[in-house]
Amino acid sequence: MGLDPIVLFFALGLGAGILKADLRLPPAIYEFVSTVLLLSIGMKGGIELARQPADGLALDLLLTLILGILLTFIAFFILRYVGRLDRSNSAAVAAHYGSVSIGTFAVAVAFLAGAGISYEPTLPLLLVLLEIPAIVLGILLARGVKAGTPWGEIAHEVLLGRSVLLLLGGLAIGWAAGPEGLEPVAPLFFDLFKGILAVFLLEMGLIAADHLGGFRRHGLFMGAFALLIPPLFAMIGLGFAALMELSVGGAILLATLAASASYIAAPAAMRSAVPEANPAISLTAALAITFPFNILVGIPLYQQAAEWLLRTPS
Amino acid sequence: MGLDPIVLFFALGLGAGILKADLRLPPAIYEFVSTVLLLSIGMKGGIELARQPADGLALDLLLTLILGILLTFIAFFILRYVGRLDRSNSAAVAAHYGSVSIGTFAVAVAFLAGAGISYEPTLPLLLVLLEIPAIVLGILLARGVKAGTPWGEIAHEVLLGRSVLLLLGGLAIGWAAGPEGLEPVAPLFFDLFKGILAVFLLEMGLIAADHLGGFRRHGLFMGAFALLIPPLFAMIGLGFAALMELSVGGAILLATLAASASYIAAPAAMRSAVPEANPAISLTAALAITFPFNILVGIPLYQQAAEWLLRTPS
Amino acid sequence: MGLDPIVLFFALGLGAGILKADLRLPPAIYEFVSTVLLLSIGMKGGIELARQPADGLALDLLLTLILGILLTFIAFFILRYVGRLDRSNSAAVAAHYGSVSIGTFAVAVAFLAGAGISYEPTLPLLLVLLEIPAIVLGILLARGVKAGTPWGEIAHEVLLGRSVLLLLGGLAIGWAAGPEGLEPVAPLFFDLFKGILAVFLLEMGLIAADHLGGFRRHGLFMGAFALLIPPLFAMIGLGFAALMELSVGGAILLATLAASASYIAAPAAMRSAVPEANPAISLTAALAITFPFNILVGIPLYQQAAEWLLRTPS
Amino acid sequence: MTGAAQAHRKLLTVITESNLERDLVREIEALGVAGYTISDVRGRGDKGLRASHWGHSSNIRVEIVCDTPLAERVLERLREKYYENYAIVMWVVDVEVLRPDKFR
Amino acid sequence: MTGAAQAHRKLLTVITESNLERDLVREIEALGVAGYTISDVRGRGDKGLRASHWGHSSNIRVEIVCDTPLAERVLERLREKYYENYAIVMWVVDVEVLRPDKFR
Amino acid sequence: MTGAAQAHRKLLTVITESNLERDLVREIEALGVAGYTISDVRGRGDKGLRASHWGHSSNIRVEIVCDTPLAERVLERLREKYYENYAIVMWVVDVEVLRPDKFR
Ligand SMILES: Nc1ncnc2c1ncn2[C@@H]1O[C@H](COP(=O)(O)O)[C@@H](O)[C@H]1O
Ligand SMILES: Nc1ncnc2c1ncn2[C@@H]1O[C@H](COP(=O)(O)O)[C@@H](O)[C@H]1O
Ligand SMILES: Nc1ncnc2c1ncn2[C@@H]1O[C@H](COP(=O)(O)O)[C@@H](O)[C@H]1O
Ligand code: NA
Ligand code: NA
Ligand code: NA
Repeated sequence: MGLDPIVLFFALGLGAGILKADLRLPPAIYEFVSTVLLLSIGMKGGIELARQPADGLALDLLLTLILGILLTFIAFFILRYVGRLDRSNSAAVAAHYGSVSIGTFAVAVAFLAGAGISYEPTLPLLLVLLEIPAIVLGILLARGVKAGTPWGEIAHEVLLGRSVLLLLGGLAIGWAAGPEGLEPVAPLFFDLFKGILAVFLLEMGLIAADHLGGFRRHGLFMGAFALLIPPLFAMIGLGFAALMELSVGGAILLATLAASASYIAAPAAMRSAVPEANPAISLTAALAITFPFNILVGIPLYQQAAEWLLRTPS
Repeated sequence: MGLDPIVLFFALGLGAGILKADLRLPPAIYEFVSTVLLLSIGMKGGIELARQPADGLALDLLLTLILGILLTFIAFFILRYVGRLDRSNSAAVAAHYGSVSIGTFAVAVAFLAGAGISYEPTLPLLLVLLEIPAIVLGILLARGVKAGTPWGEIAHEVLLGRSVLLLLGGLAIGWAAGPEGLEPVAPLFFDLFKGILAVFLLEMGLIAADHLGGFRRHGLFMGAFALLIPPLFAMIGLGFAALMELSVGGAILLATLAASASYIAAPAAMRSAVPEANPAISLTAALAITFPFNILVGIPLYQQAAEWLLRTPS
Repeated sequence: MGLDPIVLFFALGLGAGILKADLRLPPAIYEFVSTVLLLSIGMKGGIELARQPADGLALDLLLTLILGILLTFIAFFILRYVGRLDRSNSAAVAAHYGSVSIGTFAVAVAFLAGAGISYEPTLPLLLVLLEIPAIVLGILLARGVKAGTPWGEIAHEVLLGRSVLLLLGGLAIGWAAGPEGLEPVAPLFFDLFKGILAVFLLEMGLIAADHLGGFRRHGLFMGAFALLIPPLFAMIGLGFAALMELSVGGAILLATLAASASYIAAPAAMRSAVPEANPAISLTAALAITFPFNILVGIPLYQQAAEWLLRTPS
Repeated sequence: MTGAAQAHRKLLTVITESNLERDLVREIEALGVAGYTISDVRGRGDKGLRASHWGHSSNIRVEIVCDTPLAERVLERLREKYYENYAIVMWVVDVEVLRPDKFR
Repeated sequence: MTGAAQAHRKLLTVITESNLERDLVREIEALGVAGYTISDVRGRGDKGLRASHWGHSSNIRVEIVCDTPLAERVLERLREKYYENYAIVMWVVDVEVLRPDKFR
Repeated sequence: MTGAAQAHRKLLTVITESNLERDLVREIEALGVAGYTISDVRGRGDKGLRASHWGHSSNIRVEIVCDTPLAERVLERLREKYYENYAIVMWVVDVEVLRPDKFR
């Protein structure tokens, strides 16, 4: 199983953006498309949860929290002591890489559907959980635990951010309505999923092109960082998947989540809580390098690693 | 048959809005979604009309006009003499409650589809007709029949408003093209209907949350009004349905229409023709109380009443 | 085979626009809808190209170029010497009529699908090619070959315009992914095609109504021009289709392309390269007269002509 | 700025409910305003927050460059027609324009 | 313009990152600003081009009509809070307003 | 306003066809403009109503804060390049700015 044809839409957007072609998708379309994707991912998980209650969920959630904290710390120390970025920028970039990218997750979900591989219904829940600790830790690493940090506001922003809310909302709806209840909305949320993801990736390609060449300083180091962290973090993610005894599909998704870098929730939170960090550094790394790497090269790679790792013992 | 799972999307929007979460759907999406819903409702009616021509239509239309006028008068007198609102505000609110809500109608249509109950193809036509007299009467009640009322403009606004036009346009297209003619557009207009309605309800939930707590004065009275008028008007609607000899499905829809309050056509018309009325009062009542009441509690209730009422004789 | 019911949506938009009804579709919707249509047309062509490689493609492309140049010259001379328009306006209008309308092409594609007529997969490629020479020639006719023409910019604008890019991108994706590869995105790009085209036509009707009555001078001549050029150019297109030995379906599409006038790429290019031309003249002719003529009357006409012409020999 | 063709005019800015757009445009055109620019805005004032994504409860900004007498007539008319019942705010700035004939 | 009810005020215009909207509004309301108008814009400045279609990297314009002391307090506060780390630009114009009581 | 770091500049506002955006930005940047703000607007002028939802027939507003000589150069250049064939209107206002070095 090679590349999913859906990434061709990303390539088209990227090419159009690089050539400075007159191709823009209005923000309204981006919001519509991402709303449908988030609800759809959440609902799929919720339907599965309604079918088969999750055992040992509490342990998985705990391990996911630990995974998020661990990844953020590793990223921070590499950035600060290998890359010699200043404290704020190290913390901000670490928050991006400790957190996750929903677009990358959606591509991995589509990839698994194409390959006929199933996964645990709890993954969307882990996705939500993995978004949070990195952001909180990033702020702590940048500012220290000092007075005056508007934690209330930050909690509000993180927990009630658009993506957390739509994912959890979708989960709840899927769980409450069950598969038959959601059949009437399936044409929009499930049948169109890949088509809508294609439009999303076209848009992502255009945006990634905007951010190419966004590094002024630290260019070489950041380029290497954005390319090497994903496989490294994917391996750590696979380790945690083995601890949680996930299926191959679940392990691929957890590895992809670990490998991915946030470009929506984390940038917004860092901009307001760590304003002295330069947003161009983290966005360029996450959007223009790590995201394409993961969807073009990473996901098939993580699949192979997951199959090798999880099938060896048997 | 309980709640349609589609109202869960309304609940999600409402919750997100109340928590002031960062979830907005851009106006462009609202317009797209409502355009598709209106055309779809109209086209469904038109297709049915093409199949089975409506007998006794003239009488039904006349009764519908009378229903609209009656409801507006009842609302006006309750507001003016029980609620002691001033003349303008009584007239403006009465226009909202004498008129109808297309969103509520769409939920009822989805509800009937889920329950496998059919209805007369003329209902979309009655919906259009029911939108109009309340608005005209509301203006008359507020201003009296005096010189200087720009009736031409008001007629233009009411008759060529977005919803009337799309409903009638959909009806005409459905009637002219028939079921086979519209088969190629069915994937968008019919298969996606419920999914698109779900997005619409998500948005409506967000908007309703914006309007919660919109009463400054008259809060208690208006709250009671917005909760008690729907069942009362639904019963009157059922009476008219019996006069028209509608089926159970048709009766449920007519009751729902009577019970619903306009939050698109009426506010726009009242704002320009009765500017001294406070738009916050009517919008809060219609959007934040009556709309949720109808879709969460009302429709199943009206179904039971309709079944009881119309099956008793047999 | 008569009118496709889909043109009823155009009629609805046109009627609403003429009555100045309160019906607008936001620009974001227009962009989404046209993006999906362009990608879809391109992808359909690409899938067919992957199935059956095109023989004699080079010759077809050459003939298409010649067709574009020929049509532009004919239009220019009629405008300049029959209509007595000045040089700039003649050149600008000629560029519109030598180029093509993707909306018209989409309606013809839907028409053929409805009638069960197939066509060569190269047609989307010819469409792209036919967009270009007219624009370049229009600029040359207006300005002469003088120094200072920003050819680089113009080439960029024409070759990397939205529609060329999305069509070619769709072709490439369809060709690379093949029919199975694109199956997961078929619900959006293929099943919804006609529904989305209906929304597009509704919007086009509204826009056409805006442009009715846009001629101040040259009204009579331009009206006749906009009505008579399409059948004339369609016949020339059929002649070229016979030279290329296209099937009946391909011939209908090529005739439709020849008959159609650009209202997206050409206006933008002319506005920046031939600013002294009055954009109202060409837009009114192309949008308010030629476009409706082609979709309401022209396409069925060209079908009859194509069948008569291409079946006679056998 | 002292370019030859420059002259002084008033820039009148009106912020009001977007559902008034059609009516207000008719009104100012009747008063003789030949040019204006409109944009979509949101805001807060005496009538509370007006920032909903719901079309008819947000604001527009109308800008009119014209001479002083016309600006005064427009101010006066809008005040008398809309001040009582609508959310509306207006202010006036001195501007220099290039082609004074365009802005009577 | 010399209408009886007219008075002079300041129009303070702020162009800044759109993700600051919530924070900035809270800030100016705390300083006593009762009315303001916001619109979505794009632009270029010291911090480079800010015109992406991506929500959080484009700009807003905030306009506040108020009296001189309040304008100065707002200017001062925004300068001290945002100048160092954010893309922000501000300017002030003299305006005439009709109902001075609306703009303290 | 008499804050220490304040200075006088010009605010040049240009309303023109939105399809000119790319070209006009290139033009003003070539003249030395380092900062500007753009927004989407609609309107009416000599060239008729420009308010279509159709992308290329509506307007943009370009605002540039700069010193007087630069404002005059920009005015001059835009006048000479666009006045004849395009829908365009420009006006200039005096503004006070905080950090004069940002607006040369
Ligand atoms: N002081 C002010 N400065 C700028 N804009 C204002 C001001 N006051 C009100 N506005 C705008 O004018 C609209 C109507 O104001 P009001 O009639 O006071 O509710 C508000 O929604 C704001 O957009
Ligand atoms: N000279 C200027 N004139 C008008 N707008 C400006 C100017 N400089 C900056 N801006 C706007 O203010 C934003 C922030 O500026 P800056 O902090 O310089 O990056 C820019 O993105 C522009 O929208
Ligand atoms: N007097 C005016 N006041 C404000 N805006 C104007 C004025 N005249 C023209 N405009 C704007 O400038 C655009 C071009 O004007 P024109 O070149 O006169 O057609 C119009 O579409 C309006 O948006
Ligand atoms: Na990660
Ligand atoms: Na009602
Ligand atoms: Na042509």
